[in-house]
Amino acid sequence: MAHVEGHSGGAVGWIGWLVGILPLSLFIWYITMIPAVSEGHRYVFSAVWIETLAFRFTLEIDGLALLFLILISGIGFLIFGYAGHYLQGHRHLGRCYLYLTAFMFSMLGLVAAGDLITLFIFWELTSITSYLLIGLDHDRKSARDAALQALLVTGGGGLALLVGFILLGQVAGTFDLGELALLGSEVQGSALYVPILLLILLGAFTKSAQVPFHFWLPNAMEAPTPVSAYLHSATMVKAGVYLLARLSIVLSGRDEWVMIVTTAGVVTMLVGAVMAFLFTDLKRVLAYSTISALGTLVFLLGLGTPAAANAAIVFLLAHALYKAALFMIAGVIDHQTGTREVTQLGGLRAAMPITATIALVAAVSLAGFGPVLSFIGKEMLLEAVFSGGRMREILLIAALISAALLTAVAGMVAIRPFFGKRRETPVEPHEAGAGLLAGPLLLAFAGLILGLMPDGVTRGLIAPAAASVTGVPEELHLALWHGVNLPLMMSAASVIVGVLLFLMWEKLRTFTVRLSPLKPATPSAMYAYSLAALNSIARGQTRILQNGYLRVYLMTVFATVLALMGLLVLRNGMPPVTLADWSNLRFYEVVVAVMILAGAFVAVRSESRLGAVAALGVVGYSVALMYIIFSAPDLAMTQFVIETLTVVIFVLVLYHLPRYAKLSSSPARLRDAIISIAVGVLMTVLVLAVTHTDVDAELSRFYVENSVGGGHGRNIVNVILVDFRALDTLGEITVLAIAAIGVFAMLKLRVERNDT
Amino acid sequence: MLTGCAFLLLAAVGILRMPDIFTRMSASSKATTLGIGCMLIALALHFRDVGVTTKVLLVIAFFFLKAPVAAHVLARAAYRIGTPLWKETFVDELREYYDQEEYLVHRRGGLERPGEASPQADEAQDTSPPST
Amino acid sequence: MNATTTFLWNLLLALVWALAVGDLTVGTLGVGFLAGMLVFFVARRVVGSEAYARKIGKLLKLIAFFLADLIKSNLRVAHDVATPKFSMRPGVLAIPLDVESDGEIITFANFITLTPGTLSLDVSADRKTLFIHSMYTPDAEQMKKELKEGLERRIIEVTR
Amino acid sequence: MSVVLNICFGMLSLAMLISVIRLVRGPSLPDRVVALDLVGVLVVGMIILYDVATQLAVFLDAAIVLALVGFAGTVAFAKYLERRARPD
Amino acid sequence: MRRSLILQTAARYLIPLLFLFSIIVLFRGHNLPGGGFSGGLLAATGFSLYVFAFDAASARRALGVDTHAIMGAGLLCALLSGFVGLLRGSAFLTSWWGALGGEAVGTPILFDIGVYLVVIGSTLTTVFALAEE
Amino acid sequence: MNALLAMPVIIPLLGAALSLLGWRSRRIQRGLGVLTSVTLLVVSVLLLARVSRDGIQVTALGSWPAPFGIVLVADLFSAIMVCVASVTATAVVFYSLVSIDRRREAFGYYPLFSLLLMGVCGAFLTGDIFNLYVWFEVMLISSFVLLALGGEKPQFDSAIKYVTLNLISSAIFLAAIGMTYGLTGTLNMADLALKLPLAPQQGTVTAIAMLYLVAFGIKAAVFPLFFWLPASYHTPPVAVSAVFAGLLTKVGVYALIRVFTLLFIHDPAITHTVLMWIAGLTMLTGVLGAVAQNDFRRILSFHIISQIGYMIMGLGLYTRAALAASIFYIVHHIIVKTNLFLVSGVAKRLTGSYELKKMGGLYASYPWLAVLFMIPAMSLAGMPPLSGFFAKLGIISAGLAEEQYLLVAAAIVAGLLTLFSMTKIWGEAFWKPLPSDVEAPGAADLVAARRMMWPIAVLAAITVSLGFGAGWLYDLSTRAASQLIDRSEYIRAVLG
Amino acid sequence: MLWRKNNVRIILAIVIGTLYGAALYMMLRRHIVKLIIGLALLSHAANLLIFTAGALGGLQRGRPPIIGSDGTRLIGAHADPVPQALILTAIVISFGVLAFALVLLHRTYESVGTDDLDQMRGTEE
Ligand code: NA
Ligand code: NA
Repeated sequence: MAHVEGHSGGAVGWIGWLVGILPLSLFIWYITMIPAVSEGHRYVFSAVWIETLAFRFTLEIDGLALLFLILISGIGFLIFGYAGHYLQGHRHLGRCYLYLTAFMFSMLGLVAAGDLITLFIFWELTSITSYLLIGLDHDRKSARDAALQALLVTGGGGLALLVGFILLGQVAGTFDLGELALLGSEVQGSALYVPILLLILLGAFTKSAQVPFHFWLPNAMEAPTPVSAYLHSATMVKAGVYLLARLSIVLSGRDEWVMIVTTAGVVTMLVGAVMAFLFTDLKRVLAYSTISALGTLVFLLGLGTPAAANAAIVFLLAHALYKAALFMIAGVIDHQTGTREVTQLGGLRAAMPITATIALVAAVSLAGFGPVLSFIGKEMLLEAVFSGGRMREILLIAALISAALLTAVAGMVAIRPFFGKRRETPVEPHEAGAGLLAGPLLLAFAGLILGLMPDGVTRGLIAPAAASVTGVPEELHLALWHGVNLPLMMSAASVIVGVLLFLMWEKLRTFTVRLSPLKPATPSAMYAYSLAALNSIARGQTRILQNGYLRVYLMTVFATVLALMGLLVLRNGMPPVTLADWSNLRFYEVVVAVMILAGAFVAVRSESRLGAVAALGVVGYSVALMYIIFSAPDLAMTQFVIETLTVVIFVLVLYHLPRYAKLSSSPARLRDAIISIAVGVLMTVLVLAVTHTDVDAELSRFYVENSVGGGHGRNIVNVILVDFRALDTLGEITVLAIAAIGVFAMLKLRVERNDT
Repeated sequence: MLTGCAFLLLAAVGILRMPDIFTRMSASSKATTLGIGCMLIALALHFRDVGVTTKVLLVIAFFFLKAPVAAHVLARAAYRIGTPLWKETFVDELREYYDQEEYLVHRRGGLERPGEASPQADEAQDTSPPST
Repeated sequence: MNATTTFLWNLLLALVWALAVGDLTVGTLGVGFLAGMLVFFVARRVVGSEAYARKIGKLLKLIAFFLADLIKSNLRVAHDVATPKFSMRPGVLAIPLDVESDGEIITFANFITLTPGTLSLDVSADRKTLFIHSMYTPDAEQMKKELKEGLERRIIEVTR
Repeated sequence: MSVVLNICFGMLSLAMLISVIRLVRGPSLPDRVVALDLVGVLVVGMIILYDVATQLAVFLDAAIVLALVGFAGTVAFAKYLERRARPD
Repeated sequence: MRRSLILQTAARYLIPLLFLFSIIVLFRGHNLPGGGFSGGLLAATGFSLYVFAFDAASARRALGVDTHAIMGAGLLCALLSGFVGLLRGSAFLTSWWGALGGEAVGTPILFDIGVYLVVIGSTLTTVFALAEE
Repeated sequence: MNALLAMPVIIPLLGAALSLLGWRSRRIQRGLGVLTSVTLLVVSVLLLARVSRDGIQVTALGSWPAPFGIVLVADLFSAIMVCVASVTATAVVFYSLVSIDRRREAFGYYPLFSLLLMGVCGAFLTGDIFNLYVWFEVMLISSFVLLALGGEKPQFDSAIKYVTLNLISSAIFLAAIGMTYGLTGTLNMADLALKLPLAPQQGTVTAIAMLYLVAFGIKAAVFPLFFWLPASYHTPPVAVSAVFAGLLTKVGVYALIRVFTLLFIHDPAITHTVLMWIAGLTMLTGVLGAVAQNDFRRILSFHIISQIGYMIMGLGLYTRAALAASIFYIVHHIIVKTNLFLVSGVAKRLTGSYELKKMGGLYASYPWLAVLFMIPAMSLAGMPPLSGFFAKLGIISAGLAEEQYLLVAAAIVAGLLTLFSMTKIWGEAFWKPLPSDVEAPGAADLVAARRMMWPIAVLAAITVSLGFGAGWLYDLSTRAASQLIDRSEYIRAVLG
Repeated sequence: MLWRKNNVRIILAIVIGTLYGAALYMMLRRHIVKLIIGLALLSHAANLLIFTAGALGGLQRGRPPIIGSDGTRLIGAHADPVPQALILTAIVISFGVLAFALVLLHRTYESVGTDDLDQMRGTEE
């Protein structure tokens, strides 16, 4: 339970309304845009962001955008004011406002975006700000987990969305929504249409909590109520719906669209309604009813008809108003009584009459039966389904079932807590202050007023918005009363069923208990499983790959080399290796070679470390002798000294190291021997392949010619080192210096500490 | 030149055949000095060049200085760590001195410390560092 | 080391330098001299004060004696190595020292080592005894006497 | 001349191989060090021979360097052994 | 532990010889085998001998200069030789030759000296530190 | 002649050499350390401006013309890399002034740091394959020392693996160089570009290419060669981790890109396909590794690997857009990853641990630190409008344009898991309350933490501006990628 | 004439291969000292590889790339100085690295207290 330490009505609580000036001003500004937009004007701002990716940051306000902008800023203002009272004394109130503001701007940007990438940027920003808001009470693990869940689900969907957007942009050749709107047939004709659709839907469905991605939303109720009211009912969760509405002009029309979107919407609508009915935590109930409403919206957009689009817009507006109001009411109840458990509430009407009134008005909207905007929405919905072609019976039945269930839910939310027997609550209830009630009051009554007088809003907002969805400006008339027709009768029937359900609620609820064995199969449980699976896969993989054994690492490196080479041999065949005649060989050369091999053999086989070091010395001296034989005196000279110094340093160090112990098993030795031999053979073959042909020694010729004249030296190797390629040498002495610093530091740093 | 090489070969055979480290060193240190000396002189005679001759002389001088020192240092060390003398060595006057004057811990004969292998094995010379 | 000796050494080094570099010009000599000075500058702490290279005649005699000894004993070892049976009778001997200075001791010790069959093992802390390993020691006292009166005496003749 | 050189090379080669045998056999570390030391000297000898064989004196310098420093390795080993011998 | 008198005495003679030879190798390197590397390594080997004959502390005393500073000086020498080219308006490390007493003297020689110093400095830093363990 | 070009190599060396002369003074070392990186920063910005304005810059060291002498070449890619390297280095040096302990300072931390930079810059600038090896070694050995400097058990433990595997890499690299020279007779990379196609056996050329792939793959820490990185990066002082994380692997990536755009493009059907496979597997294994971790720095370390996959993906795709995205990604990643490590250091100061279990409470108590973590963390996770988003956008677009859907899927999954593990850190170290048994930081730690946050803030500001200024950087990267794709400009600049 | 073909490259190639194999085998052992001996062998192998593979005109006997003191040009076949210079650089680098690695091992053994590389997994568990 959030906070509850503050008291509403205190002077500080009003700070929220002060902060609310920002959304209020925006709201007013957007209102002033209505006349122009309803005339078909579009406000456009565009600036190049990334030229090479053809990305322009574009904002474009048309009817659909404006409707959302007004909702977001308007409800935002009320929420800001409400939050000041509700969260008074909360330690992160400042941050909360910061995030709310950030969220609001992200949301405004999302709906105002005139370009896919711009839209995506804001889309992701809403996810992040939502993450921070859900986790506002981060001391609770449940809040942290819920925040993460919301982020992962919407973020994962977001990534799919990004790919979908990019593909869409690549298919259409533009990211601009205005241009895209004209390219619907090209996109739908593309071979990539289905992947694009699926990816975009994945994004939209996760964001708008469609089954089976809906589970994050109820969990997100961990957020303080103002946040839930704003993000998780009125605005953010509508982003997916917005996206479908926005892109339906590009994507809708093909069967895939209708099938997938409609199905998802219907299922969500039903599941949401059922779950809302079964839960008892006010916020959860509201969350599921929101899911149901989102399903409704999605399924309307899936139908793709103008009538459905109109219905969707009306329903969307109505829902935003009453659902935000209900959330705030739930918050008020929680705030004033200390609980949101429906079963613990009752008879609050006496103590909180204003609240009860507001709740009642909002509940009427939720039930969708009365002189409210949502009633008009429901009528239009049924109309649209009715006039639709396929599956209309199924859809109709589904819509009625969910309507009935939501009616019952409305009763639970607005009737049960306020009427009936008074129950004991953790806090003695009394009426909330004006600061807490202003928001829900305005919203609930807005639904009523708009229901009674729908013309203004229809002309100014709804029709232009619907026109943006369908692409065709259309005359639209909304009215409460169409006479007694089939939709009205069906609506009435559903209300009656709803009332019955409400009355039987206690009994039906035991059904939930019986459902509990199904719990492991729920998407939420799936999420938990996959998270656990991810963790164990990750750990398992890491244990295998990052196992800590240096020799396994080394083996892997060389196995990789061998594998790559094997790949090449398979593809290109063996390199040309001629084992030419040996006649040119002198016997002492063979002896020197044998010395090297013998030295290496001793070094490998020696049971004594210093014996191995001595053998190493033999290898070094013999290699140097090889250099002498093949005309490299400088090399030999350096090798002699280096070899000696190496022995010296080895000896100095080995004094401190332990002597050999047999550590490896025989199979390990055999395995290592096989890999080693394979690598040895590989290197031999490579050397032979490289030396297969003569190569023009252009460099060497130049050095020979310029050594005396340009380099003033007759020892060409040295002239190369100090003049032709002096930079190598500079780097090399740097290496030496660093190594020395390192040795010194490693040995002395410890000595010093031991002293102190 | 041939003589030099012969001496060097002799040194090699010497270290192969001699029974203990001291006799091996005896055999190798002087034979090598002499062998290299001979070869260097042969070389100087072959080239008859001032520079080469100087270098040859320098190296010979150096060899005569370093070879015995190297042999001595190694022999001394070998002795001190208790490398076994040939069984027929008839007298050891140094051991008495070490025992009396330098309190050097001898690992010869039956004086091995527990946990150390027999002096015949390499391990007597190649032990783990003292665990301090 | 006094100034004159230093100068002479330095001149010698310059000569060695020029020869080693391969051509004898004023230039190389000059550079060699500078290099020599550098050597002395760096090595002055190393070398310490010693007296060098006098009594050349005695020195030559010493060398001749030594070379003869060297060849003689080498042949003996050669015989021993080349034949299947060893005629050795090794032992570790202590020889009282008359030589005193570092230079003398090392010369003596080195000569002993270079003479096949014998090997200097250590000098006692009081610098009065040299311990040697000898491969052919028919008679220990006889051997000690030979060494003292042969080599050591000649060395002292050269150095004093 | 080349016959003589070849014989010389042969002898040195043989000597080298013998030294390696000692290196392999040990048994003690000083034995191995002696073997290493001898290999160093034999390498010097080889270079001298090679100088003569190729009529080039430039390789001599490398031999000199080896002669000069080879000693240090032996001394290092000896020091190692003596540290081990230190009473503890 | 008592150190070998014979070795100590021999070291006194051998080290200057090695050092001298190292300088020879250094300066001759431009025309014959040798150069800063082998030269520096030789000199360093010489001082390592000193460490074995005496001990690291006296070797440090005998050297007289901090080994880090030798490295630093060497790196500076090498860099300086490169700067000459820069200052004369050509690329970094462009050589410049003059004559000094009949000998050709040029920046690559300074560079080689730098190499020589770094090699000495670094090797000795390592050996000294290890010997002091 | 172009003196500017050699400066990124000269300046750090000069700084280090002077530091060595003033070995005993800590103040001199600190001063020189700062001076070096700041000067380097100025120089590298000038260099980038110059290259951007006048095209590819070349200087032939010692005035020996290519291919005979060594050339330093700054094309846009190189110049960008040098510039980013010096930016991060400067930030890290200032951070080090506060965070590195006196003992390490006294034993050459700053000169080592400068020399590491020298190696990195040299590697970015050289136009010679063997010289590249030398710079790699300079960089490696200084990183070895920095890694082990003043360490205890875990540091040594990990240093062994780091050192061994990197030495193996160097050995393979060296062998490849030997063979390259044996096959073509040249070492200059532009010259190699001309001569490799003339080599009679192209199969052998491909084999050598594979050796380079493995050698640089180890340095870049790609699958399955990355072991050394997670084994070691979490052990040294955080400033060291930070600069390693930002720069070192990226030198490997740089080398891969350079070699597989300039030299080995004769058989992309095999080389670049292998690269793509490597890229995908690197992304996934890296990020899964991160998911399995519960230590701030270990998580970050595994993410390096995963992110390397994205960079290699651009190379494997081998189109202009893909390479541009890779370059953008590299720049973004260097800044962000360095910064995250720096943040982890502050978090450690304040909570006393890198283990997420023992951390907490940072969000409530240190909001600014939270902001400074959030920016790079979200950027790494690809959240818009930060730099990481545009990096991912570019690379995914390029992958989709080439119809490499599997690879894109891998990138997407890795992206989501990156987000997951960043929020894991956030949830555990920032949101979760501080465990009750953890002591609150002392006053000195608070002061230090505050001072350590300044460089972090600067890097965070860069991350933000790289997001808003993505257009500018993308422009630059695309031009750089054009130079990589069309090799003729590079070759002409070097060989005349 | 194809110098490189009928030359000693074959025997050197075998030596190189063996050295690589031996080096790798040593590095795959568990004892830290063997690791470093492997590294040392590896450096020899790499140097010889450059030496053999980089000898463009084939390996030459007795033809060092040094111009005579009379300043005459080096005429005819001679050893390629380039690989020699490269190896010289590589030798010195690997010397420095080896010295460092040795000391690192020493310190590791000291602080970890085991010579078994398999026991050194502390940072990855
Ligand atoms: Na690296
Ligand atoms: Na990295």
